[in-house]
Amino acid sequence: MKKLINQADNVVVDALKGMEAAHPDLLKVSYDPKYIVRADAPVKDKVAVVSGGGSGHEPLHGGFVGRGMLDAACPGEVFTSPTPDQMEAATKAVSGGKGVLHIVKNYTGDVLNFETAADLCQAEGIDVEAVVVDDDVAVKDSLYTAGRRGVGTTVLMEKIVGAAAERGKSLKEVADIARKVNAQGRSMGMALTSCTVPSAGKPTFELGADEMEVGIGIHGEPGRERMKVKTAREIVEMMSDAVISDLPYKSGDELIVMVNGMGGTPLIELYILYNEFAQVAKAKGLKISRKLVGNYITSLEMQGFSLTLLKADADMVKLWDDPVLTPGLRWGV
Amino acid sequence: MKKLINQADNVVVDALKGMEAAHPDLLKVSYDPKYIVRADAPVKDKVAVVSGGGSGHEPLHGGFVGRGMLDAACPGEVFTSPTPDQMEAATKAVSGGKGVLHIVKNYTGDVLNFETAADLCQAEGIDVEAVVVDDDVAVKDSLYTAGRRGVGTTVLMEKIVGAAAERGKSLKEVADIARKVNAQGRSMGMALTSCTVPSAGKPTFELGADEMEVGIGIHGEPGRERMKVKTAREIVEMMSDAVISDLPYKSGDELIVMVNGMGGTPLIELYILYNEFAQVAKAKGLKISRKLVGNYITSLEMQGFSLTLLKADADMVKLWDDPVLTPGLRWGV
Amino acid sequence: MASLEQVRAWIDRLEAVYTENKEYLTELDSAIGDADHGINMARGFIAAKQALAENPPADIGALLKSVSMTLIKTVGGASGPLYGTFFLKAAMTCTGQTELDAEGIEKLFEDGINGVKQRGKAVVGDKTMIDAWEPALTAIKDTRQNGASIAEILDAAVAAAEQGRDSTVPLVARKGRASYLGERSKDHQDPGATSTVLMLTAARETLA
Amino acid sequence: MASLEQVRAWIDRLEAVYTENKEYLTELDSAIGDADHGINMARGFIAAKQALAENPPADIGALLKSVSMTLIKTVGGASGPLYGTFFLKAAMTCTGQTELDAEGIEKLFEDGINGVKQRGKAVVGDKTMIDAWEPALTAIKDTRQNGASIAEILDAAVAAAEQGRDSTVPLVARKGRASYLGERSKDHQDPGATSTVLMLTAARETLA
Ligand SMILES: Nc1ncnc2c1ncn2[C@@H]1O[C@H](COP(=O)(O)OP(=O)(O)O)[C@@H](O)[C@H]1O
Ligand SMILES: Nc1ncnc2c1ncn2[C@@H]1O[C@H](COP(=O)(O)OP(=O)(O)O)[C@@H](O)[C@H]1O
Ligand SMILES: [Mg+2]
Ligand SMILES: [Mg+2]
Ligand SMILES: [Mg+2]
Ligand SMILES: [Mg+2]
Repeated sequence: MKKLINQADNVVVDALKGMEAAHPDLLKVSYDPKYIVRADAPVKDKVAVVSGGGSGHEPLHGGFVGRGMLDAACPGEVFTSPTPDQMEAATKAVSGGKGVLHIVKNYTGDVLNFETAADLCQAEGIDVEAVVVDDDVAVKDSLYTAGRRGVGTTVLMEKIVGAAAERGKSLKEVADIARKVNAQGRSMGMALTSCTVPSAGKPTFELGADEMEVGIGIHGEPGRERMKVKTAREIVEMMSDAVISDLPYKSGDELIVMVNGMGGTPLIELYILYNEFAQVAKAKGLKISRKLVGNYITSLEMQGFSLTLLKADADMVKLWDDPVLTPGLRWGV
Repeated sequence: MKKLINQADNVVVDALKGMEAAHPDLLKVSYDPKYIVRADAPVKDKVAVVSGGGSGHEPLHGGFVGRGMLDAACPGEVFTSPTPDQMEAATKAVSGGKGVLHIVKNYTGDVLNFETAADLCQAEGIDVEAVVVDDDVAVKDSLYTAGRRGVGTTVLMEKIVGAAAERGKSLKEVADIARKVNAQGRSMGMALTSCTVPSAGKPTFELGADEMEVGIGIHGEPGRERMKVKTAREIVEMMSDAVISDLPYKSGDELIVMVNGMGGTPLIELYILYNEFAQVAKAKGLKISRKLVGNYITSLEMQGFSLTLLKADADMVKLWDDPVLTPGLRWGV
Repeated sequence: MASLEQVRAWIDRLEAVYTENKEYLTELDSAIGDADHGINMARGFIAAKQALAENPPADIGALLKSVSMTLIKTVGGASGPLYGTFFLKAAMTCTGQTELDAEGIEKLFEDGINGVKQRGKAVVGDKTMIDAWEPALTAIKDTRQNGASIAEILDAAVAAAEQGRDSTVPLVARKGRASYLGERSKDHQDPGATSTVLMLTAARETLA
Repeated sequence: MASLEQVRAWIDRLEAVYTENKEYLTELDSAIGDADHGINMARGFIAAKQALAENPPADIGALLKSVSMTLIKTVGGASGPLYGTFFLKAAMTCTGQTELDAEGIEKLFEDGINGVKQRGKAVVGDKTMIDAWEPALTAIKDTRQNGASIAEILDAAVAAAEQGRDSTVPLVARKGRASYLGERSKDHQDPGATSTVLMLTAARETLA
């Protein structure tokens, strides 16, 4: 394992120190328990938006803390859900009296830990609502399983919901928007190479020199199918089919689209992939209103990408366009 | 070789199409010859800033086209200088009557091709000045060689000089600022893994499982020294020493700092590296006024990073803070 | 009777067991999860042992509560809240006690295991730690009713849990991270069921 | 005398030669450069040949000018402007001509090579294509003064260029991308000097 780190067990703390040093104007970092809050927290009379999850997906979530997006993020160990004490402390630190929304990616660990945190906060009189993101079409949805994983839609949700909160909407309104984003968002990912969890010291999985894993999770969880590598066009067509047919997205729909790198994918490739998706969208009559092309929800140094589509009405697009000022996403300021 | 591409020979065109599809509000793309110009080009009565170089370093240069930064970028084949016809056409397309500045990274090919382009443009009455960036301290400087390579300072120069042009400064003033940035900027890079040029099909160099290459160029050119991998702290200390002692940067200096990923380095590692540099800077009395942490001048999928320091006076910092609206860098709008 | 010291020895033993089996459990989790189960368990029990050393609790309830709080704060993931709940519920049945007889041991596991079931909502056959816990609970209750000793009870629990752990191999996961794999989760042993067997084995070695 | 057709055959031959040697030249450039020299040369001469086929020029000057323009537009890198300059300067000495005698051949190479030298500012010993061009030029002038034929002149040029190419191996590069390597550029043959030898060899095969 070659990584630009000091000690495998210290990567989360060392990276938090780097974020604190780099962005003192945008955020503050607590180390025990670990959480990041926006520099001006708590913001009075605003719903606070809190998220969190395992580390290794940067800029998600810490890089999205700031005006117009998250009030706080709780980083777990690499690929491991954070713990309730972090979430409780972060929630208290940002609570502005108008309630707190927890954005939770649908993994058993994240759900259970956020549940405990919500209980603890509610016991202390803070109004908490949780919204679970489960947008990964690679996973079969079923009442009898843990359901779908939460992936790319989380990024779009944090932006849109953060804007709604900034506009002064109530906790119920903000939570409703979050649920709508989740209902209308779908994603799928693929990988050319594995990631290596620092403390594990070796790649999570092995792929042959001509193989790819389609339907990969953001923690290197195996996907739908392992197959021979194909061209960017074939891969995008295959993944678009899976994502588009799931909701389904229909001709005339307006979309916010994200072509997201997994951490080790060069930008030149992400643009090649975006070009292929733009052609698919055109052929299907889908209108791309807004888009992100870059690394937003990653899986350490994994090479690969994910595609996220969100059916967005005019209100959602307005919230999307609202100013945002975070290390990872910035416009309008 | 596993890459998310269609055909090795088409990566540049396919990626250009992706950029055109993704950013029609910011830029326009010409395919024959290949160049990218800002959407509102030519801007009347403004010095135009043009750069270019081999592809594979995205977002440099095309991702920096837009208001407050570059007026045009000329992408060559992967790691190969673009040709004078591209530069000539781009220069004409953005010339607003106040002269055009060419920002050239110091590689024989880039320098020669830009020279020819400047001759062609001047013959047609366009006032062109060229500034060469040669900031890589890994390479010994000498009158008798090709000199130092142009690397990270290029990004900072494009931002600062773009702002100066936007403020309406004359070609001479803009060129003087560019030369000052180059004089006060220094960089050095390192790699944990090689990149693979798509048309070559195999890694440019091989590194052992416990080796790194220090002083690497952005085209996978071998560096100063191959050595055993060290910790982030040791690597940053070693590279900081080389960069700081070169100008030299002195206690009390105000800096713009870039910790730049080579394309395959996860953001969590870049923050770990930034933390180490912040500590070095503190110990040496260097003041970090502004910083970038992310992928700005890459080398395809190479894992590694580079460190760039720029001694910046108050005027430079003001230009840095001016609004910029490009795919790769955006603030103030 | 199991003394406060013995319960403390159980936790100390678990620290050693999970440290030894860190790679093995992580390996199992690589195949159908995210390669962290061993790391999570080792981190949690290193912290739990340390917390007990720093603030030695005066009774078994307080001890198990301390373990629970530490696990919840340090493990994360799915196993953190689940094992955390186990020790929390177990602690509540032992409040103020300094030794446990066979009935006490039964209650400890019964309440603990029921807590895990309620928390995770998994049932036998879902390919989770419940596949080890549930048969262990049945074995504990059956043997206890027949008047068995703590040693006999825990022998039976370990044997049943081992069978349950082995039964996870052919299953398709329906809960936890492995469920995302669908059919591809077959032919792999569940890491959580494996760590549960280790927990019971350590109990057998220390509590009886 | 070398006819317009022979000059055209030279360029067509170069297309074949650089396509055949694409990997070899790229390999040499991997060691001390950026792994593209063969790709660059092949791309340039495929385009140059095609341009001549699409618009067959009526004289040698026009033909060499077309080659120059195509190379400048398609090769890029350092070798594009350098070989582009070679053909541009060579073209200027042949304006309007449809055949070249020995003196014409001498002028073609003399002006071409001097163009490359002025453009790149390299001297013998810098480990560049000049290490092949310069001794070739000396050989061409020496043999021509002694009244040699075109065949004899080009034989001498090839032999001298080959020696020059081989002489680059032990050198430390002082120009071009290899110069960034300092001492580490030793013990490698310069790709540009190698492509220059190929250009002269093709000239010998077609112009005499
Ligand atoms: N709903 C559940 N109920 C009971 N056990 C579960 C449940 N979900 C997951 N598990 C157990 O947790 C184990 C995984 O733990 P761990 O790897 O530490 O957490 P994570 O899956 O969050 O990375 C699984 O092997 C399984 O036995
Ligand atoms: N200043 C120079 N003068 C003459 N030849 C040069 C000079 N710089 C480089 N070269 C030649 O160019 C060759 C490299 O060409 P190429 O690989 O196509 O361009 P690049 O170095 O831009 O990738 C070198 O091997 C060398 O012979
Ligand atoms: Mg986990
Ligand atoms: Mg090149
Ligand atoms: Mg796990
Ligand atoms: Mg080259």
